[in-house]
Amino acid sequence: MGFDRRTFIQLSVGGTVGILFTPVLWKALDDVSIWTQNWPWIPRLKYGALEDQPAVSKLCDSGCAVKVRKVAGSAFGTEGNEDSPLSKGGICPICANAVQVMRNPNRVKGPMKKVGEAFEPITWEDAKSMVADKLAAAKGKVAFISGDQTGTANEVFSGFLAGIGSEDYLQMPCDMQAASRAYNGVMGGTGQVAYDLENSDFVLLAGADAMESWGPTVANQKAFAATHPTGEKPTAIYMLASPVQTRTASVVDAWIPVPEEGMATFLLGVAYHLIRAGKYAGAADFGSFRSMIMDAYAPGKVEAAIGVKGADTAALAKQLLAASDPIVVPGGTSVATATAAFAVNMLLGSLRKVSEFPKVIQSAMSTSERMSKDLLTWVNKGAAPAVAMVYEANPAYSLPDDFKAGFVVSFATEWDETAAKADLVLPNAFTFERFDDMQNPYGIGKQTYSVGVPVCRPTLDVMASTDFILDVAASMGINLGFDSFAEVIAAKAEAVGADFDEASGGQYEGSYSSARASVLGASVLSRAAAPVRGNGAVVLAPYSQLIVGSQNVATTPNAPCVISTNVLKGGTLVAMMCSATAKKIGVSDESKIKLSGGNGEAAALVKINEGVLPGAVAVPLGLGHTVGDEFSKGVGDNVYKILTVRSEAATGATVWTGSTVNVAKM
Amino acid sequence: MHMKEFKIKWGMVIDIDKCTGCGACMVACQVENNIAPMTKKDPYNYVQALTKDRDDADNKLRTLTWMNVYELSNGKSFPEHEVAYLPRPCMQCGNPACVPVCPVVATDKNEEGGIVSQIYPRCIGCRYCMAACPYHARYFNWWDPLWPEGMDKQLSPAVSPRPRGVVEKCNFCHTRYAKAKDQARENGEDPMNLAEGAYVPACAEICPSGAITFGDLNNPEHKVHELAKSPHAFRLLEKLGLHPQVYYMSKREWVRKQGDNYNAGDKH
Amino acid sequence: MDSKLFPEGVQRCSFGKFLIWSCFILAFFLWGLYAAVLVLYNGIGTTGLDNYFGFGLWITFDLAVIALGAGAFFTGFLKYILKIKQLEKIINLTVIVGFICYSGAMLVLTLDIGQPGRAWFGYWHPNVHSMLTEVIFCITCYCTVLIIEYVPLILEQKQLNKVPFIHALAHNMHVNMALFAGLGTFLSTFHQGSLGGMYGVLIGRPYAFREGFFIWPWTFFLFVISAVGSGPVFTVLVCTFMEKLTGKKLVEYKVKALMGKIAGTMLTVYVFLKILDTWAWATGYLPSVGLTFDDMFYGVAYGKWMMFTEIVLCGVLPAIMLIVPSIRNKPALLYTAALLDCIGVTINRYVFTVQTIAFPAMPFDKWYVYYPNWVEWASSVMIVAYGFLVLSLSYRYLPVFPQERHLNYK
Amino acid sequence: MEEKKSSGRCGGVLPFFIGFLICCILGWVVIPPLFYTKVEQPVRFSHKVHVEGQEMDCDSCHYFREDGSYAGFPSNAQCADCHAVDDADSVLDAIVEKVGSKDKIEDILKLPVDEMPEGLTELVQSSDEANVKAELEYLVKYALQGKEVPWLNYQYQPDNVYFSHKAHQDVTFEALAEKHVDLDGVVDHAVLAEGGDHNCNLCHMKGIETNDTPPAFERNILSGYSKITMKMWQCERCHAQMGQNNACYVCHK
Repeated sequence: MGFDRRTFIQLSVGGTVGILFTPVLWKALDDVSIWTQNWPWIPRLKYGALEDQPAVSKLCDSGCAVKVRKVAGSAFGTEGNEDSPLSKGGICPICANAVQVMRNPNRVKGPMKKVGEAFEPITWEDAKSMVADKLAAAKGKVAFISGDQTGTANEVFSGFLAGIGSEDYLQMPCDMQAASRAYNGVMGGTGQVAYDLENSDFVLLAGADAMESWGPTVANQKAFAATHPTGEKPTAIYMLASPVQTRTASVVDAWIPVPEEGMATFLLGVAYHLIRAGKYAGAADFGSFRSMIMDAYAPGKVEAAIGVKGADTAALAKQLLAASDPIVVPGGTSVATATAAFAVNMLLGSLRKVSEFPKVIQSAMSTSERMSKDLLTWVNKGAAPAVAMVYEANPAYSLPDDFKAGFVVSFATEWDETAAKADLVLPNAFTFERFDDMQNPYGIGKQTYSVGVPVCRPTLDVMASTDFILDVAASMGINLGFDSFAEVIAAKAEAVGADFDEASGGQYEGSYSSARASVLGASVLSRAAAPVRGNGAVVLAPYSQLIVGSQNVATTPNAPCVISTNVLKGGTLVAMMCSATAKKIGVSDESKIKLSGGNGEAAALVKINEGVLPGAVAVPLGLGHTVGDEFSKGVGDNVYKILTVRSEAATGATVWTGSTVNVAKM
Repeated sequence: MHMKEFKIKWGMVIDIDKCTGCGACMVACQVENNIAPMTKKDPYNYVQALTKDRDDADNKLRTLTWMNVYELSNGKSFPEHEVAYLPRPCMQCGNPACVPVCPVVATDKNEEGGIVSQIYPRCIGCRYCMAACPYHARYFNWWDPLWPEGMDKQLSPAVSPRPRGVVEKCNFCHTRYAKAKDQARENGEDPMNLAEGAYVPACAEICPSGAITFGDLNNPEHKVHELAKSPHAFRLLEKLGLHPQVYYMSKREWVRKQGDNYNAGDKH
Repeated sequence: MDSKLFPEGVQRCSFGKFLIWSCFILAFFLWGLYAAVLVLYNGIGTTGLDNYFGFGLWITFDLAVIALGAGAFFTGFLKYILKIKQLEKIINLTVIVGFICYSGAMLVLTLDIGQPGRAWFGYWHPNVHSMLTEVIFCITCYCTVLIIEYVPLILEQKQLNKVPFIHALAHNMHVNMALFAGLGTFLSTFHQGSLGGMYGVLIGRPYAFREGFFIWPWTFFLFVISAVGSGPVFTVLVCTFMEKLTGKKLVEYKVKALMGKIAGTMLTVYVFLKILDTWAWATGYLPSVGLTFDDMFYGVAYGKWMMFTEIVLCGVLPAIMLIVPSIRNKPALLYTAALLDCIGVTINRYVFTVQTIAFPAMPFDKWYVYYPNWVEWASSVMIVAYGFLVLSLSYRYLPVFPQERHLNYK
Repeated sequence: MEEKKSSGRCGGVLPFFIGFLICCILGWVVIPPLFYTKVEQPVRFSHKVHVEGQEMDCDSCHYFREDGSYAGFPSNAQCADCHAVDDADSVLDAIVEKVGSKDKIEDILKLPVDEMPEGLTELVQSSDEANVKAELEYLVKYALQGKEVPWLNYQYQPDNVYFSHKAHQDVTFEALAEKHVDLDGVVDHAVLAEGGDHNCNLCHMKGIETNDTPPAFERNILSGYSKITMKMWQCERCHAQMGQNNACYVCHK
């Protein structure tokens, strides 16, 4: 018989059965499933020895003491540093993501100069000579803007600035500045006010969002944790006075709704009860202070001015008096508020300070000198330097008003608004790739010094800005006494008395001393303390969350899915207000609104939150970047731009408390 | 449903009165467990380019947040309003709803320590376990993990990266447990009797306000042993009988009341 | 041109006409196919599902078609086991419908699981405690059974049947069909139940959790009965739809009425038990976990109206209409009742799939509403289109309806 | 009809068996090898030279770290104990000079040894040709350029497996023997019969420790696994018999 249809069928049936009797099918099936476990496009892990290297992470404003976790010598994460008083094992959400920021493709890959609208790479050598020439030509019309509050880097820069004959060393606006100007300026003290939260049994946070965005947040949280041991009786009472129920408010023992612009008034209202209770402060102007308080800050007047009941301030004062070691912590950039808070602390006999560490570059500015100059006042006076250098700061983004300069040099590590605007971008080495230090982060209770050494080899063509400036200084014949920042750090560590070695950095812990202020600042307070409000529909209550970012650092790669929908929803920022406010301006949950004030406007979604002072709208700072990676660029709107800057009476400090906005439905 | 008993029961006690909701734990968790940042574009997949973008973090129902912080409100109006934050890892239930439903034994509760395992190479992605878990502790890989260029240069060696199409969840940073046991062996100690702190998950380790206490619930030498018995301690949805190994505590009654349903009128 | 292939002594529309019809269906099919490719290549991220709604349209669709496909096993059971002669006039159709529903459901499932390459793990690493394992077993096995039941019908195609071998094969298969029918009944009953069990065992999901008998929660039995209470009439609807489409009488009305009667009886039993179950759940179980009946519903999407539509409008009402002969025997009313019946069971599957997981068990959590996106719709439509194609081809070339000849051309 | 049937019977069987046979041969003999491709180790590392020649101990390269983890493959740093490269840059410059471009550094290996720059050849320690070649390869491709060697692991396990050498270091042949563990299909009988004080051979390739030219790594074309990658059932069998837990998280991550 020939090869007919049936033979064929038989053949194939036999074949099928045959193949089933071999491993082929089953093996293939198994291998396919294993293939799905190790798809080629899924990254493989690299293995090797694990190690933790102590380092300082200066991403967040106060800086975190961290340990960089490495495998086979390459970093993959961070963890807290138990040995550091700043960390005690904890880290803030920004620094928890530090390594991912370091590997972010948004890093500036190398020195760049602006040509027309675009940037072109140049060599470091050319950059140095270019900067040197520009500075020589500028003839001292040079400004330096620094966002670094604690680093010895400031000594290098300010010393250099002095060398080329300029005094325009400007610090980005910060609470530290307000405190410094209040204590060192208004009250005639010397040093840096310290808040010993660890040992206080009563803490009044006057607008200071201590566990989220004020001061050394991690240290603050640790202090809070220590005084509130899990499962035991708290050993301290924490209170927060603020217009918004912030993260801090969720854990403190009591929240007192007080408008930001009324904080000074509120504190003086408390002072009233203290003085009535016979409290005295050994200051030259105590008499005038006393009489000012007595006639201008009686409970009735305070309530009329800021709506806080006399009974509440009285009760609060009572607790302060009862406490053995109470402390009042001011927040915000208002010098008046800081002064008022310090005055109250003096009445309570609990005003403390830490003294500055000795300088290692003699021509450099001291911390208090750095803090004395007000950036925005300088800007609004129409300053236009020939050259402006920006370090660890993003003024183009976070200043309500723009600054002008003939030639802008940005030391940005990542592309940001300022870098994009700059004529020359000289990428600073990342905080793990350079020597850096933190001296007395503002808010800390005792002298603290931490040094970080480079723990990661730079993968990009970057350079520590400090070394760059030292080189430029050398080329311009300005002698700062050091050739490299490593030497500066070593000298600093020695001057401080820290146990320092080139491999693992080092640290130093000192103590505080009780502060001596010559005056309580009555003359200033009498003019500056009264609340000033704009005439818009609602008062802005801007708040910060580290997870969103800081003045200088944009939202980090792993942060977006952590950001709450009460802050940001579907790419639009959320404006929180209590139902009363919503009713008043005729909006409701989810309604889309536009807030206009200051130099701009911001789109927002309404979210009813009964934890916001009536008449106020709580909005998050740190969103709405126009330059950056996909995690921050074009996400929400920039609230800094709708703030109204004003100059505080008597103190001359630029503040934006009491900023108001008009609300339009969209 | 009988409950497996274990000599060691790893558990957490989370003090809600100390959690500020800062989110450090959520970030640390993502870094430790190789959870990729959410990126819209997939440069390697052209078919993707033809259609809609992948999700970014705006879509909170598509995120991979093993540790997730919920915001609680007492529902009162100004000024009586109060707020609290509740971090929610996997509850590692004693009587898990997710384990018995898995058709392929990709998830199980069978190891000493009582941590509910999730084996990615076994998971077929049917998502039945997600439907079963009332805590929403389980997450699905809707897209392939994709790190921005260079960010995956070094991942955490502790956890295997997951492909799309499988379910994942918090496992108390289990590899840290394995490592702690190896360390104990190296030191000549008993790996089955680890000292407090020898094994701590990333979230508990990093928490700046010390809200998370971690340890062996069965071990009297570990803090959690006592804390779990505190009058202020409670567990989420206890009435459903899942017996979580994660405890919460709060001195505020309104917070405790939100740990379970009381609408049928019965008292707490 | 293809008239040689037609069943004995019947007429069919022209090939051209048929071609146009097929292309029309094919268009939908291809649209769905595109969606399916996206799902397989890009992942399930392309759908509207999310971490709160891991189950959605697809699973609802599966459960619904499987329930409606139940006509196959139940009719088979009645005809072959209980020897109800009448039913042979429609049995072929029930088999085809069943086959379409089950094969369709399996196609959707391969899309629905995140790792299709590992689908076979269900057999290799089974978890015997999981209702889903049972479902995987039974559905795949039963689908094979349906193929075995479908094959002889194909072999009876006029031309094929001329081959003696095939003829003999078909004949022998017919002879042993009772065996497969029995097997099918067993398998089918189980997985219909297991599908219900899947939800009943969810201790974490108060909306679905049920006490039960031995290892089977009540939903297990409710799903079985609701399936047999709706499957048969679905076949009737399909049959009627084909009659309208082709303008021929395919099955005599008495058979349809009989199917209606059968379904009606089962439906009555079901509705009775369903009401009991709901009552016990609302007054017994829910309070025991601190919840109230009202907590289970929310807004329009998850409103009470759905439950009442399901149980009263699409449960009690059709049940009555089907068991009362005078109503049942009026075609219009029979079809209405059938329709309501099928809608009812579909709603039931929907709420058990979606509302179950939508209910926020944690008091501080909230309800979310789930919307399927076009990808899910398209892929589901693909299955429907696939069904239409199979049915069209079967009708055109296979002797599906034994009565067609004498009902139309005496 | 009748006739057809009969022919059907007798004719039907033969083609069936032919088909059956063909596929069996295909399935058992022809196809299986196609699942694997042979890949050579990046460097021809000779255990023989190091162990017998230089009398090095196993734990000079393979040892436990302080945290209890195991250092399986040596890093350049360890190799440098003997194969030290003090001034890599100058050597590299010399090479570049020879080959003309930075990107063609490895071309130097194509040249005969005596044409290579002094700085390079003086680093070489072995004498016989094959070893010199291997050593040069290591120096040029890895040591000098500061790259780690991507050794291929015959016992490769995927990232989802957590294997603790520490937990297995006490699994001695004696222990297995007294527990009468049946490792059929898991461990080669010869290995068990032989015994020894090192238990490495239980899982690792027998005789590799004295091997001169490392065998090729057989990679599965689909899964990428090594041909001798231990499968889960093998781990489980031993665990079960040794009274060890087989819970998922004992080995997975």
